[in-house]
Amino acid sequence: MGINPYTPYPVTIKRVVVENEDKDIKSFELVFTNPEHEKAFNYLPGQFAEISVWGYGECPIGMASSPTEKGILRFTVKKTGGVVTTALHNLQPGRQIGVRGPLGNSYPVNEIKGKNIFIIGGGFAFTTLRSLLTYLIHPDNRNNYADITVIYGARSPGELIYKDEIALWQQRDDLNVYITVDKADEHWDGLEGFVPTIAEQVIKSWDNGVAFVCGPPIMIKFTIPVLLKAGFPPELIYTSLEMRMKCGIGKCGRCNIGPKYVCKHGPIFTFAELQQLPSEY
Amino acid sequence: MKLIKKNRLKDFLNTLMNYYDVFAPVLKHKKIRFQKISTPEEVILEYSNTHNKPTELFFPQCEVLFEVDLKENIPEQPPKPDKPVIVFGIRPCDARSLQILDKVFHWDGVDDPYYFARRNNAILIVMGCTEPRSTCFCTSVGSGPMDHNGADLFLTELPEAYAIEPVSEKGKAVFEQVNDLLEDATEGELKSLAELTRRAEQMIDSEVNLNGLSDKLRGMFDHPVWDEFHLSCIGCGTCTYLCPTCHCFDILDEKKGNYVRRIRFWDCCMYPYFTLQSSGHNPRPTQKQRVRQRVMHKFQYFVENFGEIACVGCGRCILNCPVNLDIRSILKRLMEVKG
Amino acid sequence: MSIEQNIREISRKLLSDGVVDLIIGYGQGTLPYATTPVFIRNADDVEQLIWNPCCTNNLALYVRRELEQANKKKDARPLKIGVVTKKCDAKAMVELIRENQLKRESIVVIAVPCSGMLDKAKLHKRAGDRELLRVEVSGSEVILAGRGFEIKVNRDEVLRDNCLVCKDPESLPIADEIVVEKDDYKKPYVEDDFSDVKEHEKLSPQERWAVFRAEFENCIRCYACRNACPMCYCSECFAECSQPRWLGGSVELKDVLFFQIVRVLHQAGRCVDCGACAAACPMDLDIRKYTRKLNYDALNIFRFETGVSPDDKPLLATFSIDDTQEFITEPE
Amino acid sequence: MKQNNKPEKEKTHKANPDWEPRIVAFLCNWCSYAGADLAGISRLQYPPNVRIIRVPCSGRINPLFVVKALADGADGVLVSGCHPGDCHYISGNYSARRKFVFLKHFLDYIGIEPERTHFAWVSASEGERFAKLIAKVVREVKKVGPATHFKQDNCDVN
Repeated sequence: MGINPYTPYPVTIKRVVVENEDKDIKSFELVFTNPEHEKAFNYLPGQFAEISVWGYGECPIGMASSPTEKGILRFTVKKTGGVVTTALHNLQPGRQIGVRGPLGNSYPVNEIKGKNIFIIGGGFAFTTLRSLLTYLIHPDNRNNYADITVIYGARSPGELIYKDEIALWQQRDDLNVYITVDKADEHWDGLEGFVPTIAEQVIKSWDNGVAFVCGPPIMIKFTIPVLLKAGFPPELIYTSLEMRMKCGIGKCGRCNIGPKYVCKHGPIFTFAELQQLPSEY
Repeated sequence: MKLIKKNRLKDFLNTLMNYYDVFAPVLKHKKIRFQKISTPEEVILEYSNTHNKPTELFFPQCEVLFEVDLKENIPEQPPKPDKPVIVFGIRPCDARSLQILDKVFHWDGVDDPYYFARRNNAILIVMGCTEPRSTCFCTSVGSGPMDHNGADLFLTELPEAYAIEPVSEKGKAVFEQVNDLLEDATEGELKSLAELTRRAEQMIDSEVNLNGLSDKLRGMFDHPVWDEFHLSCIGCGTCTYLCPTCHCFDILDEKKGNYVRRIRFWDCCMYPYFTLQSSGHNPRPTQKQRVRQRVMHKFQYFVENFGEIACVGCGRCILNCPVNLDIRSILKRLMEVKG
Repeated sequence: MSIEQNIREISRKLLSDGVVDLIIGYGQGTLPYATTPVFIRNADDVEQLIWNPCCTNNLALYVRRELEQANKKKDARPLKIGVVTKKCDAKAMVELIRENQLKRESIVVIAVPCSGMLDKAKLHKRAGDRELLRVEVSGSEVILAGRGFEIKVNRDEVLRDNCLVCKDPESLPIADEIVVEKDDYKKPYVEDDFSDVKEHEKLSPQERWAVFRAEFENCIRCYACRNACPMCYCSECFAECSQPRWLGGSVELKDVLFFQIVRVLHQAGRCVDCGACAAACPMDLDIRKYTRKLNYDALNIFRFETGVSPDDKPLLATFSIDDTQEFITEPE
Repeated sequence: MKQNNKPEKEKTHKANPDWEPRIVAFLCNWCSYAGADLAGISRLQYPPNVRIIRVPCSGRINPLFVVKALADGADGVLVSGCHPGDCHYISGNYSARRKFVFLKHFLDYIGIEPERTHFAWVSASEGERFAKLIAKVVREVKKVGPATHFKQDNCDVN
């Protein structure tokens, strides 16, 4: 981070990809205007940054790219109806915006070496999991981890994001990839069923695994019991929380859950940590 | 310790104004608040405490974080203050609140540049409280009317003079600058100083026992007692906007032509919009949750993160709450109930 | 029996007979010139209810809020609320009924003969801005006491301005239970000729703006005026609307004045002049000076007064084809 | 603050007879906007000081719009709708009329000169009336000069 933690780095939008059928999820690929800034922007999967659209403000978005992807920063943003995401969705490649970060903690990519990895995602929340997966399967890193299983689902085939990459992942023989949709259409030949159901079929035992669960609250709510039943200790189930954030550095005071600030102590929490916190999120 | 005679106080302030921008309590539109003075005559000396919090000098209600010229696209910070500042007449409770804010704005070594640009540039001349108000409860939160903590220089009003004590290195430097105006204290004056200090502490009669409160609160998030307090709360921001330790803020862009400025301004946990997410989800949709957040933040969460209560007992929220929802009553009730 | 005992007796009966689920009234405050709203659900707790000349808060806003929250719950029995009501609370409830925010049958109005409420700012001023430790009212006298002083002031002189112009505070536009006990003090009544408004209008526009600006540039945007106002019930206030964002976040002149102008304007034909906004303001801003202009116009142009009858439509929800045209610009 | 530096033109307006006011006009879609259109088609001359905002009905005008225009730097505001009795939505302009009388008087009361706020009725066939109206509004606003009410000379923000 720069000297002033409130000042974003100027970046340029290089590419915009519409990710879903509803066209309300877009990926933005950004390049730094100043190469010095890129060097300073050291991040790990799971961290987030504040994206600035000048004149509209900032919003916190998890990084979808992996630090192993040099030269590019990718954010996948859903148009929620908020001021900034709406403005961002109207921007074309070439436009200059700002990025402030990296902020928050990250997935424990070093602590989980040697373990079996379970990545479980639902809908649009797959973004930082994509970062994690891309990091793990990078040739420099892949050997540090044992089996990697990906379970990813969306409401319908059109709502799955990163479709091109999913196809590549499915071709790899060092990944177990399960892609599911809540409701199939006539062209869909993959799995059909909710993520927790698929997880229950796939994950039979803990087996020195660590799980990363991101998705809509209802999906998380039903997936965690599946993992606990399979024998996962709560300390090895990770999830990423969302809160309204402004400063991103633990000062503006709105993203706390009990004494924990999501922007600072999070956004990644283990299920064990969440059990200690009031249910106010 | 030395003395400055009351009739020389004007010279004292004039001397300071040669070297510093001096901020002192003045009367502005019916209320006493800190402002930069241009003559010593503006200074109000007969005050129990200022209406507005003096922390607004360091963390103003609204400030510009940076500006962007859209043609250049490079954020530019506003200039930093150059002349050192003296805050004259700040009360011990408020000086203490600055130490609390220091912790927030320096959390984990991430310094807030705007706050510290002002903070490091300022010298606090603290005025001991010889006439505390009935709503003051500083002694309950680990301070007192003559608390020297956080002061650079400490002043106590005696019948005919002010006792003046340098506390910090910065304070000593100022002490030297005004040395010509100072006199040694007589035995009698020293005695009356000790007497005044004792008397001031005795005068604080609204003691709230907070022993063990933060530990107790840790298990009380879901306690039914929280159903009581919020009923009369109208959800305005008076308590937080006047509280010297409240520091929540919001950030917003304002655009004018080709310029965008990003400002930050006080926000308030009593407002429903404070935590509203753009998806429409609000983790604290009810006033009950918001009142609980305010109390828990000050008396439990803050203690957990910084080892200290985020309340200095200045009583501003008590004096100004439109519905007389008294924080002391809430605390007493929390101490009473079974955890 | 005192008014206070009378209120308790009525409340106890309403609760124990199951007529109401909740009584909203005034309870003992912690400052000598303040009371605090209390919410009583149990007949045994009615002793908490008090009555004195410091019952300044307008309770209508709580009534509206409680009913709204209760109605959100599915399958719940409709809530019925007993309200300790003085004239300005009753007027506010009348307006809320007119605006479909309250149902008349959801409330039981405990009508209290009010003899005017004390003005906090006036008390402080009379005490020379020294701290007040005791405020005692007996008949037409108010004793103000603090460290090393005790002064007696005439009660007439420390009443709120809006109480002075309140006509017949004992006759309420809506009432169910009547508190028959009376105060031995009769508050003076000054006929409201809006002379203050007319006087202000004599100033030049520049002078008027200077007065307005000097007052409201001190606003800290805490929204106490809005939140204390029984008529400010919008679920999304223009001040917090983000799309579009009508006003910035600063306390610069443009933002605070814009907020105040629009908030006051929203009271056109609605303000019941209960003084809650001014009493709540921590900066003691004279908000009434401006809401009174709206009331003056409502009376002057439309012969309209708020809080009279719950059956009429709100002033601005209706029109007449003969409404005034005098302000319309005609091209020459 | 850069954007707080007043443009030269405003600083010197008193001495500058060339000052032209900026006026925001809210025109109802069915009458006044069509009237403005007609004025244009008929090549009637009227001062170019107005920025027109088309609204469905004068009843759509929230007084907040008018205050916002003034706060954001308009020197004058005009709201124009159908003549009473001619509203496309039957009674929108009658409701508007009640709001506007409060608005106009209130703005006057706080010191925003009545010359700055105008409410008028112009029908679709009254191109000439529209041109005359604009001329009058511009004349009136010129009488009172640039609006400085919401300008912060001594910006508190540091």
